[in-house]
Amino acid sequence: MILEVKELEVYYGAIRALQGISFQVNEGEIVTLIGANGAGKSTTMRTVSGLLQPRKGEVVFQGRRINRIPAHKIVRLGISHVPEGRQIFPNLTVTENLLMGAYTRRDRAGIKQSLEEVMDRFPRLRERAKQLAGTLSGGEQQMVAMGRGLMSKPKLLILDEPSMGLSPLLVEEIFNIIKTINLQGTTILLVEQNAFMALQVAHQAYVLETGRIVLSGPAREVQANPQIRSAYLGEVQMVS
Amino acid sequence: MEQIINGLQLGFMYALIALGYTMVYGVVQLINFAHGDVFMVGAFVGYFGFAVWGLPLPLAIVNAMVICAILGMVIEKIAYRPLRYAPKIAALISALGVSLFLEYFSSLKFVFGPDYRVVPRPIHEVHWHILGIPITNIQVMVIVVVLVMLLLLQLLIYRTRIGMAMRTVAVDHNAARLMGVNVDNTISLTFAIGSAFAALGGVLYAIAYPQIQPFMGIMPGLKAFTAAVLGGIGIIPGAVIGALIMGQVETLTAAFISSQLRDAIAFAILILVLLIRPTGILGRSQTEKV
Amino acid sequence: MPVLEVKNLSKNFGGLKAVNNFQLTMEEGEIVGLIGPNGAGKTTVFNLITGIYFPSAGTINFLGEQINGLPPFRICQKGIARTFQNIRLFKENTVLDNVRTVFHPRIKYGLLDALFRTPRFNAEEERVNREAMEFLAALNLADRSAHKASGLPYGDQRRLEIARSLACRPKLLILDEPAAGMNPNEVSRMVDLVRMIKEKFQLTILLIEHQMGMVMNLCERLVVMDFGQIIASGTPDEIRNNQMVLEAYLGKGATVA
Amino acid sequence: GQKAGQQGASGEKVIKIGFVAPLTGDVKTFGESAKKGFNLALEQAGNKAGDYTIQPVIVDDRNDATEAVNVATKLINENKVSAIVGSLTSLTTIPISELANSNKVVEISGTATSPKVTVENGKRKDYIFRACFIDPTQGTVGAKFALNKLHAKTAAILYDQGNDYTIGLAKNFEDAFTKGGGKVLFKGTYAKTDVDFSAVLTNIAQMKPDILYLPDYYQKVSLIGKQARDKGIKATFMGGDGWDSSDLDYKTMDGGYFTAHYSGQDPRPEVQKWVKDFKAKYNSEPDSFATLTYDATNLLLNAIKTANSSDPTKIKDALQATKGFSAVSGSDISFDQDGNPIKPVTILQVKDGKYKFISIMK
Amino acid sequence: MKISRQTIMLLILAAAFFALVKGLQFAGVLNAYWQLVLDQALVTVIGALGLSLIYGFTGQFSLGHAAFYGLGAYTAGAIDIVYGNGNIIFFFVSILAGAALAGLVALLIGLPILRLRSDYLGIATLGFGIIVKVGMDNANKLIPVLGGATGMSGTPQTAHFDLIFILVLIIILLVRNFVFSTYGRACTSIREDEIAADIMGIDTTRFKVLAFVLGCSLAGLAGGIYAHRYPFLHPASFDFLKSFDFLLIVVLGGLGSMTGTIVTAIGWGFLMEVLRAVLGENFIDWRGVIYALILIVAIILRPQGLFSGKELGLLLPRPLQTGQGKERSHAGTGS
Ligand SMILES: Nc1ncnc2c1ncn2[C@@H]1O[C@H](COP(=O)(O)OP(=O)(O)OP(=O)(O)O)[C@@H](O)[C@H]1O
Ligand SMILES: Nc1ncnc2c1ncn2[C@@H]1O[C@H](COP(=O)(O)OP(=O)(O)OP(=O)(O)O)[C@@H](O)[C@H]1O
Ligand SMILES: CC(C)C[C@H](N)C(=O)O
Ligand SMILES: [Mg+2]
Ligand SMILES: [Mg+2]
Repeated sequence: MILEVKELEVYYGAIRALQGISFQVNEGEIVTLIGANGAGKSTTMRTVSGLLQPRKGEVVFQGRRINRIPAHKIVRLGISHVPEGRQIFPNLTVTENLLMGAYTRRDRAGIKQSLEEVMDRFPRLRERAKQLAGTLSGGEQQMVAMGRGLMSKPKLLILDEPSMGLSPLLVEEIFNIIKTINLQGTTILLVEQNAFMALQVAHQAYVLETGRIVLSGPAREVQANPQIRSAYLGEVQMVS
Repeated sequence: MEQIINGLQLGFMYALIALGYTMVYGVVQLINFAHGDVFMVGAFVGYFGFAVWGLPLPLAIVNAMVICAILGMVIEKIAYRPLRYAPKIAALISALGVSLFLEYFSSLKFVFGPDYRVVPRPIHEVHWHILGIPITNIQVMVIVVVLVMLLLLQLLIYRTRIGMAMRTVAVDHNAARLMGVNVDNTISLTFAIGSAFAALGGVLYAIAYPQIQPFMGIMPGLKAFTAAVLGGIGIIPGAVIGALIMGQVETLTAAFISSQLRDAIAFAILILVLLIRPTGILGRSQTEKV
Repeated sequence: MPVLEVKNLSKNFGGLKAVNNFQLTMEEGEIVGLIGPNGAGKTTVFNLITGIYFPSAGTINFLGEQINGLPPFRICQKGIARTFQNIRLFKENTVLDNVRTVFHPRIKYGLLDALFRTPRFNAEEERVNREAMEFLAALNLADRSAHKASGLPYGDQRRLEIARSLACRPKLLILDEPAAGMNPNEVSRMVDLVRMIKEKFQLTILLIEHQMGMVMNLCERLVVMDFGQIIASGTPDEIRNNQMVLEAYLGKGATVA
Repeated sequence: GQKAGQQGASGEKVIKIGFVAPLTGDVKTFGESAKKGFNLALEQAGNKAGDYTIQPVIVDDRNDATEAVNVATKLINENKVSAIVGSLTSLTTIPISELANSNKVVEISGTATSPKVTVENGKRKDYIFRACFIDPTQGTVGAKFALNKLHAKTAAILYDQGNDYTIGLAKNFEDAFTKGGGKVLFKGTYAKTDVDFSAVLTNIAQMKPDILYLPDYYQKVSLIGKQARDKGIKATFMGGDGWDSSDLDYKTMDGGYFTAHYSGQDPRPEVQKWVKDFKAKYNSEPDSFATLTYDATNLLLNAIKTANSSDPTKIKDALQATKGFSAVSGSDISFDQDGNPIKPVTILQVKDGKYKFISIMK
Repeated sequence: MKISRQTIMLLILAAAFFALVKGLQFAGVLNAYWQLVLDQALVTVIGALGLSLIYGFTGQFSLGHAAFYGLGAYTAGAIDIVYGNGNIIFFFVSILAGAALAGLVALLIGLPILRLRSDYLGIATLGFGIIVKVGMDNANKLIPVLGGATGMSGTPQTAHFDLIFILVLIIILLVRNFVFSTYGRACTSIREDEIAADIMGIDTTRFKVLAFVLGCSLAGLAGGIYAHRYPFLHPASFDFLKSFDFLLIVVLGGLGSMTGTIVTAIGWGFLMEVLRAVLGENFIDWRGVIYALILIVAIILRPQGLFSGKELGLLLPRPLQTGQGKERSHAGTGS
């Protein structure tokens, strides 16, 4: 078990966004959290990566309690969080954004190699290497954010809605990348609106509703759950 | 010709203050109104160093820079950090408060006192004629310091890890944290460097215009800030360009039109430049992507 | 007469041709989908139509009148309203005020009426309140009218954006990824919603969306862009089977939709 | 000041006197000096004038016109003073004089030199007096001295555009200098906050005037003087009473002349005693702010004694009738019809780190 | 015309305040000095409401407000000195002229510079303020009565509490009516998101200029009253530090809150004089220090300002009949 979250309660002011959430991520797995808008998925991710402090509960990473450690130190422990809404650095070039992802690393040669790998994975970014990231299109920005997350060679990669706003082709590609990274040994915690795709790549799944986990289990089982099918997978998928 | 030199001297003086101003703005987007007053404290500490305690000049300067760096960090911690996630204007008001505090506190008797102090020249002034242009060693010193500062800042911000960190903190604290950047330290360091530069500026200023008093920072601070805006605030070379323009405009107005109008014309030019380039001379256009 | 007629539209950013020789004609009552890979130039087309950017070349006619070169607020007043890819509400204002604000061009009292609260002011304000509440009710937001816009959940914010643009009383409504970040179930509700408002307010709709579930269901006609240019257009079925579109945009997963 | 002059608790008679000065803000130094003069005068008088015990009320105007009106209103209406000593600069003294005069409270300023302090639109404010000569007197005398004693032919003038004191001096110096056959080659200005004067000084250097007239306070002229010499200006510096401070940069200003109210080297016992007493109490040389405020306070105390009343109208009449009063800044003082003291102007020279007495001029 | 319950309550509150002041005057508690402080604070309320319109409601950062205050003061003062001489009619004529001139200048300067954004606009308006100050310093060269750097004295002292109070009340009502109308909504939408407002059909330039002109006119009006309450006008009273005073008031009161602006303007007006009274002669040097500390502490404790976007019920418009129960929405912010 690489990550364990226990009885997490998180507040925004007086609003209790998480009402006691527990889940586990095993090494080498892809674990997905799905749930409607505002269910608390991003809040959970932010708490794991140290951006938010829980009022109750704890976060344990590789056997070490990390929920009192500041975010910038958690990165060094090997957690990389690709936040929701492409929080890229608009005033930095694409390359600089990617290099920021390796901020905690010191191995120049290794960084260079990682940069090449990311550029290979997203050829569009190589084309735009010198463009300021702020002027990229939405989808291009999402690629920067993903690429940046990979640059730190994390043990646990947290992806918050990586497919948001991407073209179908890219969504597919993103999920392929997720699978590849996972196969190469990175554990992944994935939050997705696109529950359909997420459940296909994930090993384990947790379903969140208004700050609580209402269902969990192997992704296949969750996918097969009729309630989940109607609530999250929608009928639209079936139309054509 | 001589007037151009006069303008250059004034311009480089403004640049000395504007550089720190613009750097802090670039990272925290705060018009740090207290910058001019840290500059004043720097001038006083420098003065005490070489004129009262008898330190050699370089040591006096370093001493002033260190003390102001600490002062800058303390100010940030007490007055700005609690407001980091409040609306921008709140920190600006706090900065105004800090500025007034430094001015009035410094003029208390047991601090610096209200007196105007004459600053003895710690070095002999030497007049040179280079290619027929009269210039003094003090002017040369100021110019060299500004150019070195400019170079150092550029290197720091674009070539170092801490510079990268500063540039990311400038846009998004959380995203920077997720990259492993210690946001608090980065901002502290930014204030320390900015304040140390203000102190350096203060000491040189006191040598060039040898008189100091607790309210001396207001006008140079305002002018330097204006220069920074003129050049494009947050952009390091912009501060120097803006300052040089301000220096020229003021000097030429005083020399050939009327010194009564010098501030008026300087600010009129600022407004005109902004109308043509709304984010200053080197400022990037702010077209927001919708 | 076509509602919208875009001819030879181009926009360059420095050396980049974000939109290149774009054409589009829309008849009244149509729903047209604009799709294409990320960075293809779709949002830029919207920004050109709504006046945020000046075209580098080309013309845009709305109801037979040339509108390119007009400032955005005039274009809106002529009857084009839009939503934004990244939500842009008047955050600190109430939900109701977000909607009431856009009534402004059609309000029939003057500054003096407002300053002195004349009967005309009172009557007109009452009308505005009533109608604004109707828009909110249509989008299921009536019970949120007194909340701060920024306090709404994401989905509500998307719908408030739509309510606000409807209150502009547009002929042409432009939606930039209205279903972004929604799960399939929510997407299908958005489809119903768009259908409903189209009927209710007699709109012509131009839509950008990456959720194929939405586009294919809703649109009668699709235009596909890549690298600033139109690479295909036609009915959803034609597009689904277009080899170029499959390669550039849909990918193999297209079978899903 | 209607109910002024109440009986004190113990039955003795009390008169309240207000003192206004800039005790905070950027000219706080001036105010502090003046306050020393005021306090020393009261102390030496044993806090008494005639039968009256003096109750001072000291307030700060921060050298700000709005604040000046506030504190004057406070002194007059809340503290109910009979008379006010102050303020220092004309900027704040003019508004105070308006209020004092219309409320029939006596005001005497030690240092406010603008004619407008006592006369507005040709009308004398009856209750207002001062202990210093006005700008026209000083400027004119300075010009005469330059022409007649220094045999100067040309002059340049540099003054603060925002300070009526320097404006007044500059204007009157220019008028008198031109009338007397001299030529003013250049008249330039700067702002209070300026520190770099190189542009104008470069222009002046090329004109080679005999005199550079610098009618500002000691700090400013020290700074300008330094830069002027750096620019190679050889002219003789001249100025006004604003120079009179031990904080003047004697080295830079060496050889310069200025018009002053008195000379510290004047052997008159009043002067020597004053300098000695001041040194004994404050351990520093008195400057002109202290001296003139001291004189102003003494003039007022003298009038209260003469009138032996706390009624401002009677005090005012007694002040106006002052005859042969021996002050530090003049031995035989009386007031003209505008409330200005009639006394000679002293010319001093800055020489070898000291002020050298040169002459007395009418 | 129906007068809303809010308006009536507001008038009652105003009458109560008025009666209180009169009572204190009568009891001799409120002497001429504290009366002056109160009057000055009320004048500041008008000017601060002006900046509140510009910055608090429309989001246009102005650091040059005192320039318009000064323009109004000089205009009104000069007109009354030259033509009026203390006649009450000329009081009104001259203060309106002051407001009008300030508004006109605001229009001329606002049209070009309101295109600038946030800090750039701030610095441009600051620069404009400095230009006006230089103009005032030299105004006597064109119009001798203005006095230039030596100040202008002798303005008729026509203004007194009753008059000022009524003017303040009228201004509060007018500003409230403006804010809670389609004009106010247009202004706040610009504050929130200028691009979105533009695209939603709001002529942003027009409203930015409108708010700026109205706000600056209020500053001019306040200046005119000031000139009739203080016998001496000096350019130094209208420099950029004075502009900061207005800014402090509007921010500490809470952006987008009239209540906050009014309360803070009055409190701030008293602060310096209360400090004077408390510190006495011996600690007066500490006044500036304590003032600065209060400022820092206040903003740290309440970064959103005293009333951030909230209004006293009395300043709200009539509740809406939305069929959704009690509706208290208004142009400021939601509940
Ligand atoms: N900064 C904040 N301040 C106050 N409330 C917040 C904040 N961020 C989130 N919330 C609230 O916390 C709850 C959980 O939000 P969260 O962003 O974690 O949801 P989510 O599941 O990630 O939804 P989405 O699909 O929209 O990203 C929501 O009710 C939201 O309104
Ligand atoms: N203001 C700008 N300056 C420079 N380049 C820009 C600007 N706006 C857009 N671009 C570029 O134009 C291209 C088209 O962008 P646009 O936002 O229109 O894409 P899009 O089709 O909407 O993509 P997405 O589906 O990801 O939103 C992109 O490459 C983008 O980088
Ligand atoms: C010397 C100063 C304190 C005052 C000066 N005489 C004035 O009237 O302004
Ligand atoms: Mg989320
Ligand atoms: Mg787009």
